[in-house]
Amino acid sequence: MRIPCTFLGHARWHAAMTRIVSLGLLCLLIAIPVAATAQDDVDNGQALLEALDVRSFQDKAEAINAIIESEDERANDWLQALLDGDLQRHKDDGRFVIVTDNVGREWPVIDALSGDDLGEMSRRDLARININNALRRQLRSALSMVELYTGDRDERREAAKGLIGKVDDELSDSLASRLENESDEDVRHRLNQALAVYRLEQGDIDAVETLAGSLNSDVRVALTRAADGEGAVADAAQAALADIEQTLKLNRGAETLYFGLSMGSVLVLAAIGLAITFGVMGVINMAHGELIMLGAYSSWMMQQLLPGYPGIAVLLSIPVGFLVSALVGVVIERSVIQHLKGRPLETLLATFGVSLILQQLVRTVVSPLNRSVTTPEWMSGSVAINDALSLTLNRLYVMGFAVLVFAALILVMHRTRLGLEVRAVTQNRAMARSMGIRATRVDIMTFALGSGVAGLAGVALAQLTNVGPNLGQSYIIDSFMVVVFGGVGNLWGTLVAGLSLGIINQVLEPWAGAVLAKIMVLVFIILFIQKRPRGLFPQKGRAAEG
Amino acid sequence: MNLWQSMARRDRVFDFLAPTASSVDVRHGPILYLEDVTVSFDGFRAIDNLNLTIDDGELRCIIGPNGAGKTTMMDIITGKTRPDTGSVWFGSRHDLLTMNEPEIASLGIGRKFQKPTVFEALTVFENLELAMAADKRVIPTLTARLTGEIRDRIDEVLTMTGLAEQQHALAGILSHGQKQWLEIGMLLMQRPRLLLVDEPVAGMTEQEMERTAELLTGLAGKQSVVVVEHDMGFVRSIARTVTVLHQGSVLAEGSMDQVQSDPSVIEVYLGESEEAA
Amino acid sequence: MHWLGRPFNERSTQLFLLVLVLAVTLVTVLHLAVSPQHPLYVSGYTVGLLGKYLCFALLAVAVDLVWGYLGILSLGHGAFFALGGYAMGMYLMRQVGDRGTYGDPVLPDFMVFMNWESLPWYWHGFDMAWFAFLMVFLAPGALALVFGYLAFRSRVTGVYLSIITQAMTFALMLAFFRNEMGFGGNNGLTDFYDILGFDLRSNATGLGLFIASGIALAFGYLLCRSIVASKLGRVCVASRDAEARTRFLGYRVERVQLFVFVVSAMLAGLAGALYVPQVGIINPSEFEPLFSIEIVVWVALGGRATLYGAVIGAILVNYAKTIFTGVMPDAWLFALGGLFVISTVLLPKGIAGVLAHRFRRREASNTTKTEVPA
Amino acid sequence: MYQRIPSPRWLAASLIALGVSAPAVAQDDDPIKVGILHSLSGTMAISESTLKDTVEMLVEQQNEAGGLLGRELEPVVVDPASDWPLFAERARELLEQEEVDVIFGNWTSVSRKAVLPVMEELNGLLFYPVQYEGEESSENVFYTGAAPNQQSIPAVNYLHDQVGVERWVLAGTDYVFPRTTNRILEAYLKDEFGVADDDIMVNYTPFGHSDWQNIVSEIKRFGSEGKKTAVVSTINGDANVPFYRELGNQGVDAADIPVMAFSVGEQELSGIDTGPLVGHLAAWNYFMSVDTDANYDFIDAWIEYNDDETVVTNDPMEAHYIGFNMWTEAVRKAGTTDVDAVKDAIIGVSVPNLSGGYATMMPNHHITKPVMVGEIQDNGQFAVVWETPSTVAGDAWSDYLSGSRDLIADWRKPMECGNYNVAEGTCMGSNAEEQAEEALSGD
Repeated sequence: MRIPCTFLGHARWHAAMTRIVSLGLLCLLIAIPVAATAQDDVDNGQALLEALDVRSFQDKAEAINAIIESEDERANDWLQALLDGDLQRHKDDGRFVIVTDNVGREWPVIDALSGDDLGEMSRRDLARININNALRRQLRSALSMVELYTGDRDERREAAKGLIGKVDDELSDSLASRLENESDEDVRHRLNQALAVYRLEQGDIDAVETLAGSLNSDVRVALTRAADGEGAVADAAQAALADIEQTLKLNRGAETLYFGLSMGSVLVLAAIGLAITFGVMGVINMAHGELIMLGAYSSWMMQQLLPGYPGIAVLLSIPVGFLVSALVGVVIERSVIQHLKGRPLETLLATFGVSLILQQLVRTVVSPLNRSVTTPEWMSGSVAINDALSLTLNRLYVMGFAVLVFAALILVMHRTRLGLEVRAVTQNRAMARSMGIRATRVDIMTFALGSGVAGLAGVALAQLTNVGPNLGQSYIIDSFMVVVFGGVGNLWGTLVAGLSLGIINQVLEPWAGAVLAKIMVLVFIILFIQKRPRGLFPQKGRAAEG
Repeated sequence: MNLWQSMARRDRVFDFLAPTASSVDVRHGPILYLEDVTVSFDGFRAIDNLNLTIDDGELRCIIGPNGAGKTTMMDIITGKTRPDTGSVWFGSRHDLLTMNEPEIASLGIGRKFQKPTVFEALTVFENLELAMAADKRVIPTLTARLTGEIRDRIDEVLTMTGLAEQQHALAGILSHGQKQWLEIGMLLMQRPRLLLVDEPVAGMTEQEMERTAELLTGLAGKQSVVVVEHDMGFVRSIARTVTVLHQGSVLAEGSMDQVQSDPSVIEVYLGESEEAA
Repeated sequence: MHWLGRPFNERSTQLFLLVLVLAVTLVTVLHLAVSPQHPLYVSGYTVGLLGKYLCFALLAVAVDLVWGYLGILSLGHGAFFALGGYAMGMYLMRQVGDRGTYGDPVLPDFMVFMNWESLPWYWHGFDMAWFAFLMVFLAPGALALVFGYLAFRSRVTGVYLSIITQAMTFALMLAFFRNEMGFGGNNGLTDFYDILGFDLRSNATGLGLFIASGIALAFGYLLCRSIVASKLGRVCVASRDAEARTRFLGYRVERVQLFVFVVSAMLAGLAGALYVPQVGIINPSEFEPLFSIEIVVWVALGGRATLYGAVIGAILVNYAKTIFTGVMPDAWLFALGGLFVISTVLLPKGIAGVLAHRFRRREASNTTKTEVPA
Repeated sequence: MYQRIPSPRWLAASLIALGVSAPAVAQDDDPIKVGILHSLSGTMAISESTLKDTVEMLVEQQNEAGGLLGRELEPVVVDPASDWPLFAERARELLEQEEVDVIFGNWTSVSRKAVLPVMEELNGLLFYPVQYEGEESSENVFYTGAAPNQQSIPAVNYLHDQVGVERWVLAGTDYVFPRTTNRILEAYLKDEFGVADDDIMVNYTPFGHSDWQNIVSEIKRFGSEGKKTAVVSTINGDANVPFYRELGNQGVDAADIPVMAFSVGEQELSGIDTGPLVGHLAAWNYFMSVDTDANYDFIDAWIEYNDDETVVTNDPMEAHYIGFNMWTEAVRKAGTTDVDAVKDAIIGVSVPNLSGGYATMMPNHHITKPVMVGEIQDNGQFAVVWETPSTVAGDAWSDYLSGSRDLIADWRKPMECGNYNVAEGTCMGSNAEEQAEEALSGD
């Protein structure tokens, strides 16, 4: 097959990449016998790779094209290795190797030409063949042009999408022919757009027809260029642009809403546990943030225990995170809080002390540095609603998670014995006692529940932000704001408060800036509390008497 | 104990018990009107269009089973609770519904709580000092000094409440009965036109009760007194007019005997009251 | 003003003043009269350190006034402290004049290289000492007045008040971090030269500031005592323990609270103003909620509603901090955290609780008890 | 860390705090005291504690090599606990109580600013190892980290010349370093490349900012106008993880919109899953991946010292390595640890850096450094893709800021001025005063 080498793809190849890796490894296995038998390939290959080992990136680009054109079976692996920075050269004997694992000081390598396993080499003896972003892009596009012909539906679609705005005379023909025997509608559509952009540049007015309504940024760029000109084409382009802008506005609104909701759901997750401990027991748990942190750390711990299975680790860390935080919660309740019954301000101070201790504990036991938590494949990236609006997956998951947790809590509170007892104790402790409810037990259970939920929040946050000793600090104040704003002891209040604060914040941010937006929200809450000291949904009963 | 006997004489009035020259207009008789007052908490009608008038200098007893709305009524008069409908007038000049607690208090309405609430972290003496009628704005309070006359006044109340020995003790360590007396004493220091007294003899010994009865009856005439009490014996010993509250509204009104002979009262109330007595 | 004199006949106050005066004079003597080689010599470094402690002690007294006697747990007093500090910092900044790096006669260095072409309006007047020193009280006072008016009027109390005071200081921290605010952003104000014409880098000035802090602490203590010992002080305690009852006695509780809150804020501001020239920098980290909560713990450990307890607590904790961060840094947060727990769970009356007993017997008439239902 | 501190310091510390001190009269056989002023607790401990270990390691190595001037080196460690006023206090303690001969320390600009007056008052010697915003040159401070012209300017040149960037997003945390850097860059981009105003987007976020959705999508929009766009990031520490995560998830690929970071090094990367970040850029004067024997030796020593295969090295560590060697070199040259003598001797001293070149101390107390651009790899390392042909001398006063265009610093006699205005031919501000005072007090 012929791959046009002047062509520089401009697209996101993530989906494609992973497949290439596997594909590459596959070819590797096939390649070995081939290479072993055909001696001349080795020299030829050596020459090809020699060309790569130069300083200037332009020359490297040439060398890469040479490799592609050579149609050598090993081309795929070489390029892949080059892309990953694993293609290296031995400083002394100058032979090319592919590093299979570049961690530590001694690296296992295989021969780039023969594919023989060469054991380990010291990183001191190896010089890697550098590439930069330009080359990386060239490599990816080159590798992925294959996809347009051989790849499956999604890959072809990605590839086709990448072609928009990149088509030149040479390519247009091969694409036209490709279009003939392309079955999939969507791929055809994109190929058409790609060609239309090309034709538009040639001043073909019908092209505008094809492009109208597309939200693809490259299409928009092409239209804007066309619109600058004079005559019918320009007018048509301007018209097309106008209604594209309209749709974009709508999309932007939807996007902001999504951002607000996702931020809101994070706030809700962080605050909901507090709503329970604070609302039900009237306990100001300043260590709540650190319970969140522990949840996040248990998420990291699970990944350490299950290297290579981030997905499973994340799922497992949900129960684990809950348990860890719940246990710590119980310890706090037994050791500190039970001694401070009915003295909320004291619990505030004591638990703050606990939070300091927990932080420092993590610093000394684990490390003061942030820990890296890998996002599993199925949680990274985003789902494209259209070319202009795409929702980030990890946040979608967090939203869903928040909804689940909330629903679960509502159930626990209204459908279970515990919930009943909890509500009884909230309304009137003495009365509940006299009715044979063991208030202390309820306290422990409640606090464990609240803490556990904090742990869940931590598990979710581990997918969004730092896992470090300061994680808790950055959420404690926000959590309190949400609870107080929503009305203490009222789960629905917390939900509404969290989501609305999230949205307010995201709406303000674009024009006020992140800092001012946050300040405004704080001031707003302070003033709101003056107006309604008991929050959005005030609650009667013991807990309300702060 | 001759001061004690002298106190027992109804005609004799301590100068400090003399009503303050307040702006209360009682030319048209009653010092307190409640008209069609209604309050409900979450649908439950604690007070159900209640009508009540207290004449100047009257001593009124209010009785009624639990939940009849006695305490709620006091909350309304003292501005702690706002009614949903109705009007509450102090004399014919002051609409109490437009005022907050301190304003109402400074008009001369004193209240003694059901559960004795004194300032436990302060001494008996200090409790009375705070209660005393005076300029209660911030700066005057800051610069206020303990003049001889104030001391005398406090001493008098101390003697008559029998707390002279404990005057430097913290109120927190007083017995229940003593707290009741201290609170009554604080009430006296306020020189109110109208005293609202909620279950004054709860947890008192027989003898303490008598003293209380003496005191309250002694006040009447010069000041209006409203007593809410469960103890029928006590009520009988002081009562002139009795009002029976039931489910937030007046069930019957009149002398003890009239009330007791009232069938509706007997039905809803007396059975229970016998036990109470 | 007889009420100001009242504390002088309290034993606790006399004792406190005596100790304070002795300590300050001792340090002064050891610093001036003893030769640097002598083991008893007190170095400029130590004088600065002690001066800092005295400022913190004053701050603690201010917090104790509102928490101990009024029952208002403010988690935002660091904000008043910092505002007073900034007022002083702005004065010191203007004193630099054209000696700044860029030699601009008016603009402070950070404004020059942040491209401010002219002095923002709120910086005017701070070149005059009297104005700046007035602001030291007015700025925190005004904030306390507005915040307190809103909060107390709508009867926001207890935990809610604590949390919104925390929100207040947090918001202010974010605000002062912003460089557009014109307070030097994260770097804050630093690199001062002289105060009232005295070179800040000379030991003599250091000693002067130390003594000034001592006097300020004495003044603050006396002021608080005289409020506490007055009838108003009793009203405070009354409203702390039975707010409704106090209202029924005819006291405007919210106004009492507001008055005391503002006084306390001004004292905190004074503390901040003396703190800044001694440590040589003021920046938004003083607004951090952690700092405000730390102050409360000084008071809790020392013993609430006994002003001298606050002083003891402040000095002890900060002394401990100096040692720990010097010797075993990792242990510091453990120790501090432990202090929080212990002082609340095991020592509800604080260190002074024990001492307090004796004084209370003697002065049952004009001092009050330490038990505070929070 | 506990066992490393000899217990007598307990006593010492408490005595100090008690105000009692026994200053040692320096004899020639006494050890030379090396003060270390890095936060070991609090938020900055993350970055600074490793620098403290670095200096301790260097001191250890020096002692094994026979010390200095035949005397032992003794590290004196204090903890300013990430608390800026405490930095000043600790610096004073080091100089007045401990009487150290030199101090290696500080990370944040604010802490340096807090320490500066103390250094000048007590005539101390401070080596500051972190890249910073410039606009400063103190007689008593030696800046071994990069000045703006040793990091941001070359990095922007790379983006413009090699990557062909035409639109610029300047995103930073809201504090002095990003503010100044971005102001310099804005001026530079306009003057040098004639970039239009609406081709530059500036954005500031608070410390530890964690919700980047809006900003990243703005960046995407800004970058979708058809011109090649890059982000120049001065985002600080903790805020980076959520930022890069959001970039990855919103599909901003290094190939489309590369991010050039000035505050993200190997240590920061160790807390990030670098998988999605491959190809994003950082500009430093040193990378752990630099392929020289000197570097490998340093790394190995560091690994031995921590007894941990996974530890990383970074740019500020190299800065301390250079600074420490320059100081020892200068002490040998001067034959004494006397501050004034060392200050004079150190100017012009050259020592090898870790990337195979030499670093020289300039008269403005800044040093010469190579500037490298590295691309993030999936193993948490950077691969150097570009390097300045020769080393660049640090410039204390930026030529692109109106206030400092005419200022230069030269601490050699006779000028001896940190901010000499070439236009007016005078030494501005404080230093002039001080010299006058010194002249009067006659020392």
